[in-house]
Amino acid sequence: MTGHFNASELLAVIAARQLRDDTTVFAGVGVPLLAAALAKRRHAPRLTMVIEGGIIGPQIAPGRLPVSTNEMRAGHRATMLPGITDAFLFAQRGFVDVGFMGGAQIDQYGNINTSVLGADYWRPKVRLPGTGGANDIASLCREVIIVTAHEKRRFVERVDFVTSPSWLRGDGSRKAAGLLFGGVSRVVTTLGILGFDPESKRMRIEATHPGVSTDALRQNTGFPLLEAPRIEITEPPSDEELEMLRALDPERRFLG
Amino acid sequence: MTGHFNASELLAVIAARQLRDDTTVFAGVGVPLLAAALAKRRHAPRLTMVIEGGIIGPQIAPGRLPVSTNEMRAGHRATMLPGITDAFLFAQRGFVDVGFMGGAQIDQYGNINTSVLGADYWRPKVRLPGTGGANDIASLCREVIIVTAHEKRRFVERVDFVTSPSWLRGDGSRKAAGLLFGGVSRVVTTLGILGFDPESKRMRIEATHPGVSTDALRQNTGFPLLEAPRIEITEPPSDEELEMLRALDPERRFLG
Amino acid sequence: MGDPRLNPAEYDFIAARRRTEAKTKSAAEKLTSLEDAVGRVKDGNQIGVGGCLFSRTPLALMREILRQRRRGLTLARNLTCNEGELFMAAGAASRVMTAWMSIGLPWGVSKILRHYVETGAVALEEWSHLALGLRFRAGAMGVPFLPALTMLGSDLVGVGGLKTVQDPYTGETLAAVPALFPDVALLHVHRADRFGNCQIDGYPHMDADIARAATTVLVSTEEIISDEETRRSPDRTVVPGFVVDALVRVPFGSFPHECYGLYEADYDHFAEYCAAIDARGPAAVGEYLERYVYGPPTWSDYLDLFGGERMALQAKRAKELTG
Amino acid sequence: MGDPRLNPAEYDFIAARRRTEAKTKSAAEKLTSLEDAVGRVKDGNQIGVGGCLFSRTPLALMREILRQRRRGLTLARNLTCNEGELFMAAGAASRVMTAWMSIGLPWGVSKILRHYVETGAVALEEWSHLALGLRFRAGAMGVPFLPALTMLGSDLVGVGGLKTVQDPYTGETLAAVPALFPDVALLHVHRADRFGNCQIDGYPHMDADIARAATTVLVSTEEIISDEETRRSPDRTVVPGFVVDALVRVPFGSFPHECYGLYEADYDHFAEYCAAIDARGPAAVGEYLERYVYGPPTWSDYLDLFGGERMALQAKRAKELTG
Repeated sequence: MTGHFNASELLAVIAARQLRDDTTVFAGVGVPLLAAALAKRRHAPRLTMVIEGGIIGPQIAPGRLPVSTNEMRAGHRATMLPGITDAFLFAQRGFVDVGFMGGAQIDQYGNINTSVLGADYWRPKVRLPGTGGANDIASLCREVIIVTAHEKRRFVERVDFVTSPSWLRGDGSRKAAGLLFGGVSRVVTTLGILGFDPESKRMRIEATHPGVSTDALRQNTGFPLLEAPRIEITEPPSDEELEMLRALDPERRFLG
Repeated sequence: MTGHFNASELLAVIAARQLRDDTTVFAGVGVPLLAAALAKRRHAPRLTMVIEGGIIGPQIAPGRLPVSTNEMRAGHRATMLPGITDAFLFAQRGFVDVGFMGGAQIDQYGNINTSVLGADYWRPKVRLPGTGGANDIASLCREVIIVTAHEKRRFVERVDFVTSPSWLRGDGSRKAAGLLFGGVSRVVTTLGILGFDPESKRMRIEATHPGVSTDALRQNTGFPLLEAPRIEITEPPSDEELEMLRALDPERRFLG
Repeated sequence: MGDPRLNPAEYDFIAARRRTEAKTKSAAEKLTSLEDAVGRVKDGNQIGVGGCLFSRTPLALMREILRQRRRGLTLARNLTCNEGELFMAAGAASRVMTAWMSIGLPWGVSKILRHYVETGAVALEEWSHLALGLRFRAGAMGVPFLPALTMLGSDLVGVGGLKTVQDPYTGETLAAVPALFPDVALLHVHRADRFGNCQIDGYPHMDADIARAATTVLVSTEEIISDEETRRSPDRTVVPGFVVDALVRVPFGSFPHECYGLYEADYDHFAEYCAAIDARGPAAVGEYLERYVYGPPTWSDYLDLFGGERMALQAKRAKELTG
Repeated sequence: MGDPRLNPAEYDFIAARRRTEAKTKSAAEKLTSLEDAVGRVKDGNQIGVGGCLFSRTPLALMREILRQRRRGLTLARNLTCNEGELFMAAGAASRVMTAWMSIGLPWGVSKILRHYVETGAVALEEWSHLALGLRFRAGAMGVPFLPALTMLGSDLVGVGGLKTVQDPYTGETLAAVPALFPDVALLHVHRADRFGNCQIDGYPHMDADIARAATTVLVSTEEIISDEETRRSPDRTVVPGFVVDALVRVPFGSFPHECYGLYEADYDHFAEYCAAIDARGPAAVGEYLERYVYGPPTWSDYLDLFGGERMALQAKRAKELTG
């Protein structure tokens, strides 16, 4: 990692690259939305963003980034405002190619916890805000990409509570639970890109960012990581990417 | 029956009287809609009409009566256009007090056939237009009132096909079929008003129009009619009622 | 229960979702010609038809299907008007799924409906109005059925093969209305931008559900608006561009049926059409097809048969009713 | 399955329908005062709250509930913002049904949420965003459940007592999301006529479903329009008058939350509010209640605490974003 960009910028740029043109993406506010907006401006002009506030096709106004999925800023210059329930139903019907989300706690099967820390749901050690639309995005999109800082306390062997299901306990348990579609394909972190072993559905290293060793990834992960047959090294963010990204958030509300 | 009004006018006036103020009515086009419009103008100003085309609160334009439930005339000066499915869902949720409908063939339990004559549905003797919204109105409104000419060929012991269910075969068979609400309360005809025995749910005479004998009713009915404990004689249409009604249909499109 | 006419492919939500997943869901331009748009319709397809009865019927698209001589189609539409008669008489539709078919009360029971159904040439599968609406809605939601309290107890249950479901909470038994995932949806809308974002005035009918339920979505529009105009009123958009496969600009694209606020249905035309059938029977529809469908090469030529004066009058009448 | 917190009365569609049947469904005038409207709310009621997070929150109605010192309420709202904190701190709500609660990302995890839930003073029943939306929609449709493909496999299943249902057609197992029939719905809308026909601009959120699902519906509106105006744009109406029990005109009725196109949320106010909590803990919410809720006798007095200048600025910002 060079000194020309910070962790949030790296995350946003690498995440943006995951999106293809002529697709739809369900994006949460913060870095996921920034990444989607960057992809649309840079290489995917025919990408359509869907936001859980019930918004389709917004054009985020630089300098007025939304802090919630349900405010005027999120729907700025949208092409459709179908309402919250219907926005998710588009995903349930198969119209959303990629779900783009963050996560507080993530386990080796890609399951996410944003609900409670501690063993007793009703009297938790720490009450977190909750799922919002994350559970639905994880359940319903064709493919889910998680975007998150890579910290040992986030990457835990077993989450205290499965808020948003990915591969559950591996071995077909997702499908057995009635989740017939989708699942997490990649986890884009500040250290690299993780994927899942096609059989066991356990997390594996697929790429590292420049200057990051696989050992560094392991040291920052609370469970053993598998390795893909070939581990790539990501291209660092280009000046063009960083310039476009920074123009979207001149107040550095999410880029820090 | 005096010579001052015809059968359609009689039907519309008597039907209109069945509607109370501060209620909602699901009305089909033709005489039911005319009757609802008359009630609203005359004694029920806070009545709300719902039309299956997905229309709430229209004010029918005199001289431009709709011939279908889905055209601009039906929605003239409406207060809401929720769409067809949602209009029926208001009824399913319990928001519609009265369903007002006609019928081709009606049996002693109030079941209606508007689908086929003959024994083989797929190769019928006569193919009729079908249910439209009648089945739903009969299934979902809090109470249903049928408005129809009284002819022996219409009032049959057993309909060839139950398009719109009322009491089915009596004796709780409606509820047993899963129809937990509603049912036909009255049948307003050109000869009188019919109701249903509370126990057997078979049709009975509740009122006759002036100058019509119960025998005349029986002679025009294809099955034995029971009698209510007390049989009323309806008030004939007043000049005021007739005047208001005729003003709604100056072209006499439905009044004949 | 389980009539053979209820085809499992109709409610197979998993296969339907896979088809939608495999589609390109792009914010690209969708504008094309009637010929090209309708080229996506295949023999044997099941077609969900937007609008209702003689309101916002996608007649320009349907006429082009007849001109391309498709066969073995199923038409699914809640209230079926004379467009259904044309498809029966042309031999294009072998099955019609509907709650009601005829033109309207003043014109009586359709003689064409009677002819083709009573002879067994066409299967008419009848569902209640709400049930068919819920079939499209279940499809739009991506689920195989929706619970409801309608159609139960009636003989319609056996026609379509309606099943029931037990509510796992209260134990009550409800109708389980099966989803319908049409191969193709045909819609006619008031306005759309070139990316396929569609807006409708007045009655929404079931167009939004039909579009989401279908695999392929073809839209004709009275007017093309700019991207800017869509973005000024996003709360008016009812079908998003990524759902639409092909878009065609067709002013008066429902005529002689109505388009809310723009033109009223041409009752006189219906009367002439019915008079011809009264006089010459089903053959009159064959003559009508020659004159209005196969004859005029373009939609504009077709409209010329009605004449500008009549269209202007119907436009004036629409303004009076909705202004 | 079957957690005791899932109360059978919530999804009892038969009882809910009987309550709606027993209601007067009139096209009468509905205009009244905040005090009178809110007088219909009883201790222990379950309340469906319109808008979402800090958008179109019915704050004027909710403030009046706090002023009338109701207790033991359940708030059901998809994303719960600081109005939920006020209800917790005032001792008005003992249960919150939601998918997410806090103000928004920049202000971090709600310390008030943490305080009341971690101590067990308030039960937070978490459903997924779509599942809670479908709970309201099932209620609006009058059915006890809706099938869905969400929430399955997660630990949320056990929290709310979600059950499954087998599709009678394909045999697949789906989530059966139970209906929610709130005792009371609270909505804030852009405009309504005096008969209660309501219109909303921009985001529809879930207000239309919540209103139809509830037994009693209380609405505040930015503006009262004429009957004529409703009838000029009937396709903009989302709640019909016969559903509404009481209507109150309250300009800026969501402030400091946003109302699409009319005023933006006051982020600075959120920052001040959070800074006070950071400094003085939950007691700061008690001070806030005194200053903003119990103190100012009318909504107009309440708005004076913000001042006309700030409101004008937020109105200008809204125009810029949506104009």
